[in-house]
Amino acid sequence: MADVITYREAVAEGIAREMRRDAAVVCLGEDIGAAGGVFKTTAGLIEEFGPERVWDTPISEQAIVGAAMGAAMTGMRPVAEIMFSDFLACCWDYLANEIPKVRYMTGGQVTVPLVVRTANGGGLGFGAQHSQATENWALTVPGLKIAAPATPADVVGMMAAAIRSDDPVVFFEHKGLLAAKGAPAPPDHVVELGRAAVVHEGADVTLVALAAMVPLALRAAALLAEEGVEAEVVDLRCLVPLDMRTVLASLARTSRLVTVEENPYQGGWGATVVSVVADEGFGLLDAPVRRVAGECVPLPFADALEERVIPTVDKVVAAVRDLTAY
Amino acid sequence: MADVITYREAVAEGIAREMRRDAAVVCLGEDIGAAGGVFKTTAGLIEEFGPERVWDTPISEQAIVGAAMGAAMTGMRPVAEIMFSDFLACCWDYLANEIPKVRYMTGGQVTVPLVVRTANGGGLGFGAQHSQATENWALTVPGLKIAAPATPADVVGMMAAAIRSDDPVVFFEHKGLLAAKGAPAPPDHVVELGRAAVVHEGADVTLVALAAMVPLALRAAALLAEEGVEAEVVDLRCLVPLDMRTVLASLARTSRLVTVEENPYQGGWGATVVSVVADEGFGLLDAPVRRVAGECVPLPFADALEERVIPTVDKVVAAVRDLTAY
Amino acid sequence: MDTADLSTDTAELLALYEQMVLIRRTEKAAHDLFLQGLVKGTTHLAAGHEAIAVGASAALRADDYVFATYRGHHHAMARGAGPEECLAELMSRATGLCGAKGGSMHLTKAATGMLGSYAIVGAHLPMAAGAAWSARLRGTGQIAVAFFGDGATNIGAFHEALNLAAVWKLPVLFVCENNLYMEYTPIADVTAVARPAADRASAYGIPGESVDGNDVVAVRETVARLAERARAGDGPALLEAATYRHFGHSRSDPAAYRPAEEVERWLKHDPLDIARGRLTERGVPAETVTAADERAQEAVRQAVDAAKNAPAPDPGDALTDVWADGGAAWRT
Amino acid sequence: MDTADLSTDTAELLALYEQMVLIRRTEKAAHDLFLQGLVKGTTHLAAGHEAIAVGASAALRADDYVFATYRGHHHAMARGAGPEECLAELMSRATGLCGAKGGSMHLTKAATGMLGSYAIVGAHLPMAAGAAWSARLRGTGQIAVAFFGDGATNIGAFHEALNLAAVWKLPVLFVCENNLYMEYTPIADVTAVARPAADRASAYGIPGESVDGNDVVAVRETVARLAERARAGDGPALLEAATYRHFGHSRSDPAAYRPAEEVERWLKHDPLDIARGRLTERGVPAETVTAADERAQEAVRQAVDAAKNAPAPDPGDALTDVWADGGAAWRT
Ligand SMILES: Cc1ncc(C[n+]2csc(CCOP(=O)(O)OP(=O)(O)O)c2C)c(N)n1
Ligand SMILES: Cc1ncc(C[n+]2csc(CCOP(=O)(O)OP(=O)(O)O)c2C)c(N)n1
Ligand SMILES: [Mg+2]
Ligand SMILES: [Mg+2]
Repeated sequence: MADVITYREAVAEGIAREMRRDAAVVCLGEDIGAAGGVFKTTAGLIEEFGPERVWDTPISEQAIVGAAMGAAMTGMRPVAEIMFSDFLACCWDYLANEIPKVRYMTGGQVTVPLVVRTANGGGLGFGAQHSQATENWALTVPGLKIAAPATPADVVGMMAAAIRSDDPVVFFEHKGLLAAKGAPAPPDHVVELGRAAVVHEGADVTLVALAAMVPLALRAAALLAEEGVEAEVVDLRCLVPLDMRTVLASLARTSRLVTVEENPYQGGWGATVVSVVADEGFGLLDAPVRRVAGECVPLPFADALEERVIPTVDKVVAAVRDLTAY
Repeated sequence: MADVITYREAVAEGIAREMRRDAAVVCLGEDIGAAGGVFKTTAGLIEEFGPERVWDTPISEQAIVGAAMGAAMTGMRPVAEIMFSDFLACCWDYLANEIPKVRYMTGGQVTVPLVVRTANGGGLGFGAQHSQATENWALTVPGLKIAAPATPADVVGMMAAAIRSDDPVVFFEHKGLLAAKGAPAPPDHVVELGRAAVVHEGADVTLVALAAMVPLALRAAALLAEEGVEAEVVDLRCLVPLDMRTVLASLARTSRLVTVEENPYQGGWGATVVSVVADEGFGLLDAPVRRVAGECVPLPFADALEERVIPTVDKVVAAVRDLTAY
Repeated sequence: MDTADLSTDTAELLALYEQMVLIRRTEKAAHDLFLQGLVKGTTHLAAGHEAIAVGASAALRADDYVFATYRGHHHAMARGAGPEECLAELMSRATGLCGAKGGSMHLTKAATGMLGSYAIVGAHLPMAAGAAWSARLRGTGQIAVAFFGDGATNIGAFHEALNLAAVWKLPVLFVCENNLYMEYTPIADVTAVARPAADRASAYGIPGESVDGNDVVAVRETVARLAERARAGDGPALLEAATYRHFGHSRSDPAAYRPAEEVERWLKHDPLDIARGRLTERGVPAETVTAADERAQEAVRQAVDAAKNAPAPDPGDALTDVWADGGAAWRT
Repeated sequence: MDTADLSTDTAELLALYEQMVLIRRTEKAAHDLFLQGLVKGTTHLAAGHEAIAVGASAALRADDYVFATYRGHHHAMARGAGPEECLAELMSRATGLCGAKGGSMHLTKAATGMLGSYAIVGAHLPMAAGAAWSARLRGTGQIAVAFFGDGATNIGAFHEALNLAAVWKLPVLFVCENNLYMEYTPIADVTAVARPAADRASAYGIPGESVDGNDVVAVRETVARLAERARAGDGPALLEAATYRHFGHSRSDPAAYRPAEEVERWLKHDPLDIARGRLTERGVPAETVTAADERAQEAVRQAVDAAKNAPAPDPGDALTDVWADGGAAWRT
């Protein structure tokens, strides 16, 4: 086993492990076969599993996700790729109205064990239509599980849990992390969906982050430590199930909360976290809650502009400084 | 002028006033012509303005909203109808990726003055795919204005503002209010977007509501008054621009906040309101913040089930009682 | 004459006829119950469309998959749902097909391969392609059939599903129930070709056929032929079945937008009449047909009573069945 | 020979040639700048597709509308954008066409009717229909043209736009640049018909034509004819222009998935060569052509320099231009 693997390799590895384990797992998406995916996150799959398990599709997001749904109802465990998470909008009916509702509206008759994987997030200068962090879109719809790993090992472990889940899972792979390296996942690694992780301990403030915001929060924590501020960093890992228990437990230690979100402030997931805290954790709070989130604008192309509108280490540090001064 | 008009009539009236004023205003949508719309919210338009200004479309939500966008870029002020707000998912790419972004990503070269009108909300036993309150979907996307009137006069006044706006507006007409009656709008009535209204004054708690939740909050306020609890009811009217100034001002008087939202708790708009309050209004709060929102499930068909999952007067009263006991 | 004396073919036709009458009676009951306020929300009745559901179902294997629309009562029943569980669903009873969570627009009987009724136009077409893909992957020889309206042919999902099904040579049939109208707008006003479904088949390089959708025998034969082709691995087909709805689009719509002459002409071309004519041609006595009518009528009468007497769902059920574990928890 | 001595036709052809060379040189510069790290994000170069943009533009009125894709540099330039403002946009300069907010995928020059480059496949097709609808409503005689790839023919928006345009008889042309591949997958592997665009025209009852997309004269003539038809009120048309991209799909993709023989064949069928051939046929001396080449080369050299020297955008600009009032405020 390699010493480290990339997040990108972990995606393919995570899928491959499940395909080896379960013949019902099949993949479909644009350019995922011979091309190995435009992000190379399906590299090697067609070579190992052949074209009967790895299917190239037309540019037809509705057909991709709709077909995955039909297959999931009838005994398969499809893993559908939507190339960029922005394009979830092109098949939103399936994510919003069909997949999360069919079990409920049939009184439990139909189950859809599928995974929709997608490359999420910005910071790479891809502009307004290829850079969004859209995990908050999925959060508006009850009935979807939402996974967004931050490390290669979590990618593998959460992919296993997602594919084995009998519920539909939207799996956000962060474009900004694809080249990031980390420890490989041990054999049979499964990370249960809905378990947040305290990835850095600290007594002064809780930073709640997701995906690419986790390493960013960790860098902020390191800087803050130099100033004597001990930040605890919680990697949520999933938005649904949302592990509020871990967040509230951390808050009980720190009494201060900052969410670090890439999605825009308006309608962002941090708002839901904060609203639970403002209700159930009100008595724990010693200071206002702050959200470091994307600005409420489309994402601009130029680095200098993009940097201005997405969270940065500096913005997180500044928000924490502000709060600890409260 | 009639003594009272229905919310339904107000929609057609609001559109007609603008069509009379401005030849650039044209309507398109499914069954909006001779049929007058499935909710009769475009009744009379084709008779008054003819088929060159009121266009029946195929069942092609992408074409409807996409064509509206193209027309808006080129000198028209289209008013597109998406029959049920659930179907926004069928043209979500336009609402999420195209319309709200094109001005920004072209550096301000292109402007899209259009309105997408849609029937929103539940309580009528239409089941999982025809009952959702989807205003929170729109809130996840910067670049859309979001209007959701609660009274006939506001329908007319906000429709005028929406159609005259040079920005794209998603206009949510609540199905549960269509038959509701109210004072007609005076001539030339315009309600500026982004101005919340305090529709009932009270010193003990602020209820922030939208659309059909406004009369519900008012009924709750009436019941609470009998118990000696004075609830202030804020009708947000718009989610974007979001009138936090009015909310915070009310909170300064009451020190307690309950949001009343029809959309699901997870990812609901109340979370954004609460997160602003938990930051900027933290010092004003004397008690936890509570959100009365839809349960995080698809909407069930049967009345007895639907009642269980959407906000009711009883749930609002219970939430307020709880808080005032804090 | 006892039905045992009929030739197999004729006995089968009589059975199909009786099934159609059962559906018609159930639809009529649904309409009456709606007007009485016992059915909430909405209904989209398929009275007039019975031959398509019954004829197609007769041509399918028991394990084939069917996907229908909000106008789907006939498909649920043709795939084995009884009038009681259907009406109970419409009447918000716990004994309804979907436990009263679905309602009229979402009748589903997964146990018999009727995988749902979908209320967003066209959304189920890719799903049917996916079920066919699954059958192909599992090598079961099953096929999938998606029924949809003429109006659905103009939505994007139609195009994507057809192309995918053709490229992947999936065993799926797309059956359009062309009743000439979307809700209130004539389909011809909003569609670029005369036959909204069949005239699009060439864009996917697949067969596009038309059939009299009110003739249960013609439907059965055509679907059987296309199903065999699909099962043999020759790929999907598009079938356009001409029909007409007897009621309005939904609820109590009087369908005043339809010319009287057109309505009259179509009511004369009724699927039950056509089947009855065929039975008569084959020498089935009038009493035998009437007996079938009466059995259906009685079955529906009993179903209405039973549904009326069935219990309402427990409000607590509103919080079950989101997840496969039966629950609805979205957070810890 | 001075260009003033050429016949009008030949002078125009020479001008089109020079425009194509200018685009080719700009694309080459963009590629080099990307490899040097001076262009961030991504590029989708249209080298090889020049004749479609230049030929079509030459057939349009100055006030017609054009909608393009992320592979849209050639369309922006054919509609009058200069190499400097294009390259400045790619290089994140304040002087870029979109103030560096758009980037390579979103070149737009609204002032000359080039209403944008859209990076979600197929999304702009309904917009073009809408612009044509607007022209019809305003009675201006304008038309709209949407350019898109072969891969876009399989997405739902394509179907919806084409049907709407046909039903409403809109003055819009849909021009497919069929370069045989979506990103890395051959279009034939995922499309049910041989000609992904032209073979779909019959599903909308509109003309579907093919043209050699590398022959600027053929493109201009065909577009002129279809444009005239559209302007006369005879409705939309679908044109499929065969072409090939010289670079990979995007960024530094080496396009290794394309057979060498295929690449070679297409590189020999280069739009610049074809135009040069036609100029020679018409007796234009080699020096005249070379002079055009050199002018283009020099213009691009200067554009690169100017773009390199242009200022970066002010970070504060990130918070402008969301709303028509110029701002970005979403709350009070
Ligand atoms: C995507 C979408 N758009 C609009 C509707 C509203 N709607 C419901 S039924 C219907 C007409 C459908 O016509 P058709 O497909 O011909 O089926 P029919 O009702 O005639 O059986 C419409 C427009 C919908 N349910 N879904
Ligand atoms: C809806 C959508 N799906 C997928 C993509 C990713 N994507 C970008 S370009 C492309 C290939 C497009 O092929 P084609 O239409 O032939 O145009 P070409 O790039 O060859 O000019 C794909 C799949 C996208 N941008 N939008
Ligand atoms: Mg119809
Ligand atoms: Mg291509």
